[in-house]
Amino acid sequence: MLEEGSLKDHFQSSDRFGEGAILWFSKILSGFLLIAVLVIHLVVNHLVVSGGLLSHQQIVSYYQMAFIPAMEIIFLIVVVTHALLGLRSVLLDLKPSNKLLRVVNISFVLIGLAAITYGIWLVVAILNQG
Amino acid sequence: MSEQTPKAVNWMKWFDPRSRGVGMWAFIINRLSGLGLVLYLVLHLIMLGKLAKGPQAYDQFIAMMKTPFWIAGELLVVAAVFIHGLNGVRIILTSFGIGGDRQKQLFLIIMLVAGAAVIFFAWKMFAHAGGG
Amino acid sequence: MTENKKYTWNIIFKIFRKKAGQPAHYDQFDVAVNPDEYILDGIERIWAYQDRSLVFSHACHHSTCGACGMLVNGEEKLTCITTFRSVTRNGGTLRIEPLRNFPVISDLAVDMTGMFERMHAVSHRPVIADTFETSRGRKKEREDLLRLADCIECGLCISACPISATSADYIGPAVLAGAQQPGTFGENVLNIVDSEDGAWRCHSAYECTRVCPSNVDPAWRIMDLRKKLVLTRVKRMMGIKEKT
Amino acid sequence: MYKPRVIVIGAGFTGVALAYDLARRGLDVVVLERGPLVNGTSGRTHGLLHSGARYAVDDPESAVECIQENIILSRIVPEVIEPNGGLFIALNEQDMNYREEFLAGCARCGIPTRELTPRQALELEPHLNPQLKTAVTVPDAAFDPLRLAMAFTASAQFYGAQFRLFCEVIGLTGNHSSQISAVQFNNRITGREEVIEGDIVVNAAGVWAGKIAGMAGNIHLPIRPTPGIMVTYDKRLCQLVINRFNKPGDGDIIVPQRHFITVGTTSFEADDLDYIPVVQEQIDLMYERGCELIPDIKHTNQRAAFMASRPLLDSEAVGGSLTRTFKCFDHKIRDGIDGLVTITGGKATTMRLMAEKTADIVCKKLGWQAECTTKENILHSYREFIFQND
Repeated sequence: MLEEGSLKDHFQSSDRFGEGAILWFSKILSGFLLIAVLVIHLVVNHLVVSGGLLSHQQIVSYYQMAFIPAMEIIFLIVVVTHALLGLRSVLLDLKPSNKLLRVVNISFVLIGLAAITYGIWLVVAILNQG
Repeated sequence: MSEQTPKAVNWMKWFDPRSRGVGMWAFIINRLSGLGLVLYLVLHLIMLGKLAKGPQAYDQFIAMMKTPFWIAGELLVVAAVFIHGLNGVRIILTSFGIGGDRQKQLFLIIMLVAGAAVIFFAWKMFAHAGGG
Repeated sequence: MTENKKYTWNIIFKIFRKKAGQPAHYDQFDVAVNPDEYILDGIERIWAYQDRSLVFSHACHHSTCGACGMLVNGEEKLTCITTFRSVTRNGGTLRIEPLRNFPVISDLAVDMTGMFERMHAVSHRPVIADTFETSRGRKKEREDLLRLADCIECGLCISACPISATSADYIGPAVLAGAQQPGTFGENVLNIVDSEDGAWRCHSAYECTRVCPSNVDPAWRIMDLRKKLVLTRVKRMMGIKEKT
Repeated sequence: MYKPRVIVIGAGFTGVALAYDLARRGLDVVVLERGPLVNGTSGRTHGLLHSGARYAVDDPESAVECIQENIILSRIVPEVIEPNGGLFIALNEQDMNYREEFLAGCARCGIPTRELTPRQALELEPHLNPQLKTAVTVPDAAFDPLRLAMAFTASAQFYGAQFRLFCEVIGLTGNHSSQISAVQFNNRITGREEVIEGDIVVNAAGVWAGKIAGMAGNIHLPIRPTPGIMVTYDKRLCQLVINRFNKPGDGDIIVPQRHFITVGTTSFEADDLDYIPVVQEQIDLMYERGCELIPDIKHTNQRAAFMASRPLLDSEAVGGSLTRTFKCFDHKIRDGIDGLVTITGGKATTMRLMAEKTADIVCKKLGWQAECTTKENILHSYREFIFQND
């Protein structure tokens, strides 16, 4: 027989932080922003110069323009967010156990923060070479 | 008595297009390109670390990148970016009520645009490599 | 009554067999068919004249009950409305298998009670006991509700979905579509569809809509559901009261 | 407390309704069914919950049963019924000649009718043949066959009844030849033969009831299996059940279900009941007759075509022509074989009543004191159905 609440409990179990409206919307929003920033990134870094790739010297001088490092940092934050949310969605489709999901959640947050910190450090390092 | 069929190993079904339609192809290439781009992102960030090590290390690396093999690899990344990005546009549109009943056509248009973009980039990148 | 003289095609059926405690295998049956009759007729004749142990599900034979969904050459079909002509040719082979992503009872029959339980949980109504449509057509404002009452709970969408293949807990396209039938979400239904195993698990492969035999278009419904859920959640976050 | 065990053979409409009735009365019920639920005649019904008007002139007994049961079923299992009503339409003078008789018959049987002008009828159902002369509304309805059976099954399961699906009966046995006390069957899921003992066996196998009764001894049942065709078209061109205003004939009923309509039916005789071929001539006949009632069927596609074999009773049983009513046989009285009861005939609309009458006989034979309570109580949702085999 159908037990009232059995399914409800299943879907409301609070010890699990899976997918939700806000997270999904963040993925969509970051994806959308990504497209906008990526266009600028591609044009700046790969199209405007002969050979498609900038030399070290070119990069350093580019970074003296204030909006370039700002744009790159925004790009980095958005791309890391989108990549981790997307990867997490794929993992969620495999239905990890509660414990494993917690490990994934925590490590993804840490990896994301580490990647962004590293990126900012890199931008600062380039700026200092100018 | 009855056996539950879904198993964790079934993830290979994600990439099995047999007897499936256009939407499934969209799902497959979106997932593959997404996973590929995550991998690229990791490598890209690591490689960019060379920028901090000074001009010599970085420019040496860039020189290596200009061989046809690596250009082809880079082109793959460009293709993934366009496929994944444009497919993302399709998902955003359909998720917010635009073209939900035209998803097949939407997908085909997007793939045509992506194809054109990849050809443009290929021309641009190989031309530069040849000329440089 | 005269014998039916129109069995002009010969078809080879390769049928998935599974009996409790025994390994699965395929059995082959040669059947003379009328190209315009339905695959379920062929399967029923195999049972009637060739192998009485063949287990398969069927009831209404005209697509109102949803019992006879099977894989025909790998593709989900409601066998009572699928003609031979639409899937093969004279001399062709048809591989018949049970639906994916459901527990197999035996041979071609699967247990769909889990899906029924979920449809129940989201307050979907199987038969709309009202005249929401006139014979001139459907009243526009009731189109959604009616289209969802067309869902015959055949399970083809769940079988075709690549996500249902890896996650049995994903509540599935039919249920996500059906959840919208009442027009508004009760708190319980909201918690079911706006969950890890709900609308967010869908990755837009559109296979559900492609195989749906009943005009429900579950993929479009899931897309629509997400929009509604995001709006609902954003409004709640900002403290805006919903209209009731 | 000791509960007598009743074994019901067949999970068609009669079997599931009987299991529910008996289980409610506190008996231990086991249903054996060779296939899934309602895989035979019951599943392949037209889906018409009769108002009785169809039988009001020729078969008033059936008509009265229908209207009463129509009201009861609409109340106890609303989940699967679409109570849109029905319309009888007259297309020519010959149909019109039937009008007086029809209205009088309906009035006698207690079937509410309301006559519409052709214009009113066309306003209600614009796809009808514009040549129609008159139209009468009746309280017909459409139902979903599998879900109706599942609702009864789920409710029976709630009261402890056990359903063993995919178990084909192969023999009836007992301590001596005039007493049935056990049923042998072949479990199609495990492939094994099994035996189950019971205090009484009810043969509810519909058109196959003769075959089952034959396993108990030299019993002949007056059942005339009468198949008929139904053809489904893929557009919902009417909201009400459309009937031809005449004596029952071929292709004179159109039932709307979901987004399609089904035209039926015919009557002929068949010997082999396990598979009845769908004949093209009959499909063509349904198309032709359907187009007379609703010409726009021309602009639809055929969606399905299927045959169902009604278990009609012939004159020996009821003293008249073939009838849509039902009959319960106690084989002790009729054939000197105890422990076996057969219920057959009838139609989907009267399933609950058939179960009630049969359960009364079963309880009397068992000396079990319990009243029928199926009339008053709303059934459980069909979605509570559990698949059972062992």
